[in-house]
Amino acid sequence: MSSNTQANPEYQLGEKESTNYINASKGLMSWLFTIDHKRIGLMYLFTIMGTFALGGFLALAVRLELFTPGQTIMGPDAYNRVFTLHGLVMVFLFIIPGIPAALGNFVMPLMLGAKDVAFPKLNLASFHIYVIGTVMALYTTLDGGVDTGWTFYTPYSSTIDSQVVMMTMSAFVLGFSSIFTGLNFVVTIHKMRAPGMTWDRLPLFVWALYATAIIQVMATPVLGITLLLLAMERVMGIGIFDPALGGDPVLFQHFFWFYSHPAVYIMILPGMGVMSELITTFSRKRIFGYRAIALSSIAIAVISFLVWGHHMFVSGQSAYAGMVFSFLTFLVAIPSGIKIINWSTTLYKGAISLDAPMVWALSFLILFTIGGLTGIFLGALGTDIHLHDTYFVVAHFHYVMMGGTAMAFFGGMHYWWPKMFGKMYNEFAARLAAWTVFVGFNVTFFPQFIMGSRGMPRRYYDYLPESGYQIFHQISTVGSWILLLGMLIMAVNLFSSLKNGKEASSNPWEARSLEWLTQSPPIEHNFHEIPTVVEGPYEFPIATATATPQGAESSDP
Amino acid sequence: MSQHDTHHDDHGGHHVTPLWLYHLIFGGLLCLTVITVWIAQFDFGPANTVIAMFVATIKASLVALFFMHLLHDERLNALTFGFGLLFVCLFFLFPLVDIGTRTYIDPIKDNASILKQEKIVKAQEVHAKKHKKALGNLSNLYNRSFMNVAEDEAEAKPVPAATTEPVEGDSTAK
Amino acid sequence: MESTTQTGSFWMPPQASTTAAEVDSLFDFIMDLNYIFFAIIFAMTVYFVVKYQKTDENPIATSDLSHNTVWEGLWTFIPLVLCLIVFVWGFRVFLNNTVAPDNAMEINVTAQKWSWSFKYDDGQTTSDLYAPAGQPVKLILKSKDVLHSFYVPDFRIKSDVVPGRYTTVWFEAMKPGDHRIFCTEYCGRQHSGMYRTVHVLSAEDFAKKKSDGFEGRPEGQDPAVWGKQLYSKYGCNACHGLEEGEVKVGPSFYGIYGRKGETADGQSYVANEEYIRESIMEPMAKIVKGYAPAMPSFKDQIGGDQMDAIIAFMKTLK
Amino acid sequence: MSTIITHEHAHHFYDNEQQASSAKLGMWLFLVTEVLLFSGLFVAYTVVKSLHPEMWRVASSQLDWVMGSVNTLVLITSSWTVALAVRAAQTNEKGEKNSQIVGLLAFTILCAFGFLIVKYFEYSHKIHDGLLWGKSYFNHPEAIEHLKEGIKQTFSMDVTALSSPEFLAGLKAHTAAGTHDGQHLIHHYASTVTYADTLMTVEQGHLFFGVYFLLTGLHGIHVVIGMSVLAWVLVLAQKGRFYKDYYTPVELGGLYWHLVDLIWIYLFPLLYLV
Repeated sequence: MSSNTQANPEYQLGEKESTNYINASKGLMSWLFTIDHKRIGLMYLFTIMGTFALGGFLALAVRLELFTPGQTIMGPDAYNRVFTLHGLVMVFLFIIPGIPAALGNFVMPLMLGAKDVAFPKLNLASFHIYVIGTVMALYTTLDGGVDTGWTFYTPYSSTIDSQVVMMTMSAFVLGFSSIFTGLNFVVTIHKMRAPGMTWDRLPLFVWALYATAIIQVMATPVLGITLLLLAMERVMGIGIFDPALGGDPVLFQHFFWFYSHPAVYIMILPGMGVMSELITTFSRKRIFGYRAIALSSIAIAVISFLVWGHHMFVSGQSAYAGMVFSFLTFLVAIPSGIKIINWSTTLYKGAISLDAPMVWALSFLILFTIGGLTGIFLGALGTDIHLHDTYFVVAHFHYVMMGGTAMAFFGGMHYWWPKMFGKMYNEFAARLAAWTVFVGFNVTFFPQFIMGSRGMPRRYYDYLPESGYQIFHQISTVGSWILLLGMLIMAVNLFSSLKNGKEASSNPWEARSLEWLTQSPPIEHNFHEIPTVVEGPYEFPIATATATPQGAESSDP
Repeated sequence: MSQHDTHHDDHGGHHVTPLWLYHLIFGGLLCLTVITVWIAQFDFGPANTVIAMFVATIKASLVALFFMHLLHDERLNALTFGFGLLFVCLFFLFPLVDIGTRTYIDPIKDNASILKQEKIVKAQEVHAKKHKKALGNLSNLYNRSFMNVAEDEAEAKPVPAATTEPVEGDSTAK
Repeated sequence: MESTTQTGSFWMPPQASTTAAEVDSLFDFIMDLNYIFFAIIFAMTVYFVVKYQKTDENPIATSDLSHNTVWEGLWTFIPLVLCLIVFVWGFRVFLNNTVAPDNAMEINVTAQKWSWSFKYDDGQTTSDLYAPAGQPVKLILKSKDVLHSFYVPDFRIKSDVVPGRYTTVWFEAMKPGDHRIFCTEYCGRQHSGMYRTVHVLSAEDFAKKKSDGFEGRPEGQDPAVWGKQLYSKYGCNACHGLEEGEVKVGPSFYGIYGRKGETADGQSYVANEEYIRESIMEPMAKIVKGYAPAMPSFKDQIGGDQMDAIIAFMKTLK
Repeated sequence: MSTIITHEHAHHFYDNEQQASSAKLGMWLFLVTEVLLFSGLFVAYTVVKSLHPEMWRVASSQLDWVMGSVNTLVLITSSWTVALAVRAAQTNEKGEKNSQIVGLLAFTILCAFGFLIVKYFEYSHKIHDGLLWGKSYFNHPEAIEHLKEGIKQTFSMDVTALSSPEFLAGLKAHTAAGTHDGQHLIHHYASTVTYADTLMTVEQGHLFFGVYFLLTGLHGIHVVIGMSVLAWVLVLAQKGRFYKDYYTPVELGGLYWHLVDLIWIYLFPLLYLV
């Protein structure tokens, strides 16, 4: 193609152009109706920060309520709505779109050496749908909210008197956003790669996004039909899930978890992708076992469809189904384990700098290891019976979701912040925030393992003073305040950097993938000429420290 | 361009299927539809569904391979579709495994059938006591097909004066 | 050993059933694996981070190591084997915990928002569970409304209670004592209040108490006082307050006896004995105007004595 | 590769080829999501059927297989014509009129319209007979009277004899059967097993019709969407947009329409015949 005939081997750093994607056009409309993937990524980023803050405050409220037995700050009805909303907001509004739609949208086309995603208008539509879904969810909350838990189990959800239909429709709409993002990414990764960008030269973040997108496309429609059936159950009284009408309530759980278990990997896989980028860049070393990490992403994506029944070990599903699901669950543990050990091994003989993104990455490594290992208890039938629906599960998935994905999200945000805005943040404050969050996280969630395995059920508004759970709840609540402190430091630091931050160079971390080839912030269409890639994304030179990312031949003039 | 895995000049929608093939496939689909309807008259027991699905799958394959060009299109598209069908199979597989094996280990037997049997046994007891004769009449109807009992018989009956018993009372109380 | 069974270990509550120890040994095995693997990864990470810090002497990596098939194969294979061991072990424990012995005593359990009721072979029902020590007990669970889950941490048993189906759990308690029952499937407003107690009695005490009636009126107690206990025992307090004009899900019991009012379909009622009895047994028959038809029936749960006591209690609320 | 490039590809693609192939892959992914969406209803179908096989047998014989067959033929024909429309676009030279494409698309849309008309008659028949979902099932005022008399005449037994608690509960819940079709159900089924089962069958028939209306309803919505898409393509075709190097919208619209046909190919035997 045209790029083949391009002869511009000289790669030059510096010489920033004054026009970039941020100041190329002005006005609110130029943002709301942009089809530039970078702008859409930023809009996602800020919306998602907002939803994360909302979900976070709900979590603080939950923790505060549990500080003492009995009523502390709210009654049971309010509590049930708050914890439900916390789950819904964090799952559907923060963590599922978090890394793919915000960071992925911004970075992925740059990493591929493409000028945009394959369907820019669809990308914008996907953002608009996300906003509509978010507004619907918030409206539902103001209109009375729902108290079903984010899982909407029937027949409770199909019989109680609350805004279930509206909330399911909100999740239904959000599902479309997720499907379109996934679809766009799959096509982009297949069709839009720069010359020379073969599958084994793809950055691992792109591999992870690819695996994620497969799940988004394959699983989300089932969530759609599940929620539709639930709504029909309420509106028309269809009865498929209602035993009083001849249906089977356990069937709803099959439907729900067919999506929602793979969705767990929609949440964690992109985080793993970010990890691979951070660990290599900050140890300045080639990743250990590139192929194993890339393929394990795909393996996780596929196996994730086979294990949903481990959410249903005590639901009354058959013992045979339990056995099969338990077995398959252990298979999915293996690829995750491979990733962890490979990241750890990548550090070996590297040149490690503990910049803020790396601190987040190391937090991920530790916390995700704990989260993953405690999953073994829940995959084994014998122990799961005892631990199911207790705080042990709550702690486990927070270690994976928050200790994993959220840490990766913040790490990635710090990593690409200079690329996004062309500004550096205060490094000390950023590290301080990361360490504070790490400490606060453990103080919050580790006690929950102990009280969980000692029998404290989840989704409880109240507990008995004599049960001995109170001290754990109190430690946990104090931990949530430390977490809040860390988050505040991070937010202040990042936002003040937009104004006062130092100018960032095009490649402040001396990383090796293509997004660092273009200037910071990038020009409007990413690259003037599509670069030609000649080597992998992690070829950190041993002899000398300078080279263009992926040996690319062309870039900004 | 060689880096783009799917760029081949002879592919990518440039394959034009000859007209006669479209007509042939259309004819085949019509025939298969007739076969499905015809074969549905016979009762093969549980195999009914299997046979119907087999014919439907042939029809669907014809549509997908020729009308939708999967046969000559980029392989990736066929792969995508096949991958989707794989997940559909999984979606069927596990709930059915669950529902089909609920009786296997659980010593209480099939939960659903317990409920059903309770109902049946109870109703049968009441029934057998009071209406032995009526039960005998049931067997007379055994071979009468659903369609045959149709309108004529039902329509012929006059609407009688309402007898007073609990059914009516309950339904109108509200 | 003795102390572990009484107060539990660091991670686990006391072991009160015959299968609890099995579950705990699997738990301990997995916990040991967790400690080992976490220690390995933590140590590796910290060691590498400290040792290979980027400094002026060490500005770039000293190795371009990209993979090592032997090592990678090894750390795929070893966890796989361990996982399979855990799987098989877990499944065996699960089977033992699921299939009740043939000689198990059967007790029917009914869950509804937000109370439990236990029905014994002689037809009497209780709101706490009474079980003999040293005898397998099989619980046959059913739900009247939504999903609940029957959980006794000390016995390590749990099963969802599904409307329209029966599920089972079984246990054999080792010695007399009291243990907590929780509901662990979210079931609405009073989910966290749906706890009851298992009273494990010695075989003789169990037989004696059973013939006396487990939850009969304690000798010499005032029926109204007992009625008040029943009021909280059956979870009436979740929906009906005792203060004047207090509105929860249903109307307050304050001054209920003799109250006159109107039902949702416009008929008038007087809250006499007959009305109260009907409201408890068939709550849908007369709905007080302005309230949702939300109350479950307590048929088969509240016996004649208890009903009298509850009415006696209501008469005192003025 | 194309020699005449007149259709301008979007800025971020190298060429038409890349753009067309991306669009098609995107479409296929979208079709996969549609298949998975429908698969949920098919799983519901299978599970409910396996829970209540007898009810299913009786209730499904209420559907009119002739109407189903007619609709199958109509959809297959439309699938054929839309395939021919795509071919017409593929073989059209630059600058030629698109009249063949327009004609074939118009015929396809006409078929879709015919499909909806047949569906309209089917639906109104079901609504008239009270063969509906959930609590709407058999919800006719004179239903109970009819039922009692029907039972008395057919089985020469007094209705009071049927006052088992289950029966009463069933009647209360669904205000069961009284129309002709309600009696059909009872007659047919009562003759095969026991009375208790008859009652359950009558009670639970709403599940079948719930699934029926969900499946055909969702499919019907897709038919309407497909019609709109094809109508849009038709308008573009009338403007002479499509020729052998640029016909992506025709092709994608065609793919969507084939999918609607594919789903019906399975729906038809599952609901009407088995």
